[in-house]
Amino acid sequence: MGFYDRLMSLDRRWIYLFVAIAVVLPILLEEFGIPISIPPYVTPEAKSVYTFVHKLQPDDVLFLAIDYDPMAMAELHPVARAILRQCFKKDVRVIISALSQNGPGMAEQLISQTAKEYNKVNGIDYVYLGYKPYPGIVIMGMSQNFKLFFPKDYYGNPLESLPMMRKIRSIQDTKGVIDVAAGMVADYWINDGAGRYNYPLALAVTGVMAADYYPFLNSGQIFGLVSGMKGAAEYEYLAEKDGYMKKEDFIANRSMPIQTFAHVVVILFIVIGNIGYFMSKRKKV
Amino acid sequence: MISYFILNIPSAIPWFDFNRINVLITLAVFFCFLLYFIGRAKKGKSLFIRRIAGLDAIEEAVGRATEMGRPILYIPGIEDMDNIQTVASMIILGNVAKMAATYETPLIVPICRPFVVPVAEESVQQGYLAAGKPDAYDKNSVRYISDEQFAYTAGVNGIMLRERPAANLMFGSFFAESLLMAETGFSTGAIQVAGTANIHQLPFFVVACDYTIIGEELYAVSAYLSKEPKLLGTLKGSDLAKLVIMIILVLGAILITANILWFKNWFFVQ
Amino acid sequence: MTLVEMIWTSSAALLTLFTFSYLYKDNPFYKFAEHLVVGVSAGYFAIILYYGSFVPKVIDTIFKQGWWYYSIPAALGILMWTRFSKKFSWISRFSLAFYMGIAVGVSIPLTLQNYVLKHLVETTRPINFTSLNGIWQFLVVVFVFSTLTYFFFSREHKGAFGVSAKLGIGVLMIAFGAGFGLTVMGRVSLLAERVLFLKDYLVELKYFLYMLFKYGILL
Amino acid sequence: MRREVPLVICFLLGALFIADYFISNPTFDRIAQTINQWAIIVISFAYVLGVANIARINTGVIKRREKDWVFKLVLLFGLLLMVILGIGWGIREGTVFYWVYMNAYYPMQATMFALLAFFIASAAFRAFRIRSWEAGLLAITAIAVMIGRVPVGEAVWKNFPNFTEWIMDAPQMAAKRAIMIGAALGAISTGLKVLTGLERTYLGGD
Repeated sequence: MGFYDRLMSLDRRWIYLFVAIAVVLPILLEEFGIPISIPPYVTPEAKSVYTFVHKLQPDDVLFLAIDYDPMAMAELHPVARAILRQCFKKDVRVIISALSQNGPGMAEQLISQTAKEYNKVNGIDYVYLGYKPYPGIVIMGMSQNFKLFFPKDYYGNPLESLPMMRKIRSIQDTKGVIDVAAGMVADYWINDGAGRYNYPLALAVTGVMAADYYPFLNSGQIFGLVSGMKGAAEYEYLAEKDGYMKKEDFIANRSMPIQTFAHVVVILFIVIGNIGYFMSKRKKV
Repeated sequence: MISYFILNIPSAIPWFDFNRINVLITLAVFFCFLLYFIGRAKKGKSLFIRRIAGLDAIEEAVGRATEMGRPILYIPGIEDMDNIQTVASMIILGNVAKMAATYETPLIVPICRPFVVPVAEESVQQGYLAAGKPDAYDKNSVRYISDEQFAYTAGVNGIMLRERPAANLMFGSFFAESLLMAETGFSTGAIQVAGTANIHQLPFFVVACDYTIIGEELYAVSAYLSKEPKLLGTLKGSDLAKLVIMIILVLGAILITANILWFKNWFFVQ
Repeated sequence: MTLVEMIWTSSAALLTLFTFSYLYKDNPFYKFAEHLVVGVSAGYFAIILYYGSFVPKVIDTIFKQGWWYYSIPAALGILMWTRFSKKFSWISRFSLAFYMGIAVGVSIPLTLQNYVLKHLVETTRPINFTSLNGIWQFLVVVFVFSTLTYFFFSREHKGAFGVSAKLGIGVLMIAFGAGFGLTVMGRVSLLAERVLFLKDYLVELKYFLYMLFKYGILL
Repeated sequence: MRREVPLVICFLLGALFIADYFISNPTFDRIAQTINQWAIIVISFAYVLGVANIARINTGVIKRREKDWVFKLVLLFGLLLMVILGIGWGIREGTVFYWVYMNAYYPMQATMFALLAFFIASAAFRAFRIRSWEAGLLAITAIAVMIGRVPVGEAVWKNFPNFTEWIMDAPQMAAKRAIMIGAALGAISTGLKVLTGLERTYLGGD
């Protein structure tokens, strides 16, 4: 077997090794005080989500759906955190649900942590509803009346006892919904939520899902889209420029070097594979 | 209690939601297309349907497994019966079971949702019955693994690594586990055929499997495999609907360029 | 960090390593982790469902709120258990049919509205060759059209029809390539999260052992 | 009775929910919503079937001392552990149930997911060979989008992000629309077949 044939049928464990190095190396560099940072290119679809929140007035109500579980935390926590920070800083009130099975505990941590930073109180500045199974049905329910599925909030307080919920009956009374989602909950929001009841909806989804939601963006079913870690980096970048957050709080932007390294490795392997393929073919001819 | 359902309804609210009349008409027209072609098929008129390449791939995979004397692994996706892809997958499963029974090749069906378990059992049993070998049906071929996506994936990968199926058939609604399964399947040397309408996972199946059935083909395969002429009629009906959609697409673009808006607006749903 | 916490975190770190070991090849450590997670997750879901759905929706509504008609679905659910008997297993079909009817009925009009009509309306845009945007818009119509021809089953892909279907395949391939390329990022962030977790664990472990050996104390 | 009654149930409920979509009467809506909730209840009973299936298959392996039977013990142990912990001490944060979830279940789950970073690389290496024009398009678009996703793209060519954006907006979106429309028609026709009883594989034999 010639060199090129061997190159083509390279044991996949070598590839695994190089991917591992690409991820570990930037982390080590940062550890030794050599951080690498590059400003992101801001896409219009991410910017429109940002601007939507940016234009909300104090006391407006935003519905934030945290529909992912700890699995997607790495990718989606940065943007969820940035949106919450932006709202709390502006005194925009937020209603939050968590319709992913393993998500409610994680969402609670995020919310209470961020709320503490800004001295916000559940029931007055924000309301955390928690989890109920079967998102499609729950979303339809919340669009009619929160009490259908959430007679009490996550902490067990009856909704009518919460000052913030006095004037708000359903999602239709809010300014709109931003759904941070991994998995098909986003489809339920499009179909059963915004599709049926006509309120503005934007999505922040994992990179893999993003491609699927461009058609909805184009058809106006959603007004904005933050896609994966890169979208989060864009969002953080915008939020930092307007003073909603500090550079030290960046999460997504810090992981971009890892991404760059890993992408380069994958591309290099594709190129190597093709070199092997063409060279071994030429020899045979 | 009953009062929960009886509401004071202002008489101004009509019973019928007139905003959605276009959906109703479209649905009715589509249904008529289907009925028309089913009727024609019933009368015995022959309907031409081109051979779908994915079908050959399934048969080839089953044949390979038989030759090698190793089992067939059938993975029906990770969603419940409320996803129609799972329904289509169950139909295909019934036919794969029939092939497996004919060749007496063992079949393994790992399941992610408990509610799918009885349906899969019925489909497999039905397949064995149709092949005339109801006694060859193994009660342990349908296995519930776990509801959790990655636990399910771990379980399925375990089956691939240790029971060494020679054919992996993946039809249904898949998410991130698609590539985890397909790469593991590749490393065990199995011939792999996959099909899903989940657009986000199609790239991974295309890259890692020997043959991929794309989107609507999944439903077409399920109709084709059942070999009942009247079910093939629905394929014709759905083709006609596609033709109409393509005409509307072109006509709509022309009309709207000529500033005639009512045509496009008619299809608009609030 | 207390000893108990250290043990918990260590088990998490070990299981992470066990799972990664599978990249090299199947081994007993991976087998252990795999079987453990399958068992634990099945138990986890059964319990979550018990508290999240069974208690509030069945027990509470029927017995606390006294809404007796909720015993109808409960009865249908119990009928599912007839599958344990060979003789009566056909009764479970009532429950299957009940659920299927609802699921299919809900999805049909919504699918038509959201996946057919909405996209049809949005694809029909004015054709305008004077701007770049207009040309792209025209191309989108052409691409959708040709990809739809690929999904035609009534005709062989030959002649002009075949050319259109071939273009459709090309469009599909571009879309799949784009979907693939877009995903790499998300997967890498997941890996990075795991690596960071292991790094943090090592730092904690070092500190813990240092305190333990130097001062003989458990914090 | 065995066939017809289920088919009638399926048809009636399907018709009810299709009608619900078009009917704007609130009382009707509420009835439909309630029945929709019932579906969740029915499914929750199926978990007993799932757990019974796990128990049957794994105890079988253990009894026959088949290969890897020790690991099946681990599996059953994990299952029992969670059920006992959950019923006995609850599932709130701070309970042992929660800790097992966070430290045994979650890291495994997250690591399985993270394996994809490796697999995506090996799959790309193997499959993105320019063997035919289709494979070429697939590989080249994938590389272009990958470059566009990281800041390297801008460094190479100022308009690179715009170019990848165009790929997402035009061909990518067109393909997805076509797949979506086609698959939706397939799903609707399969759905109608199920409702009208033309397709009844899921109900099994007589």
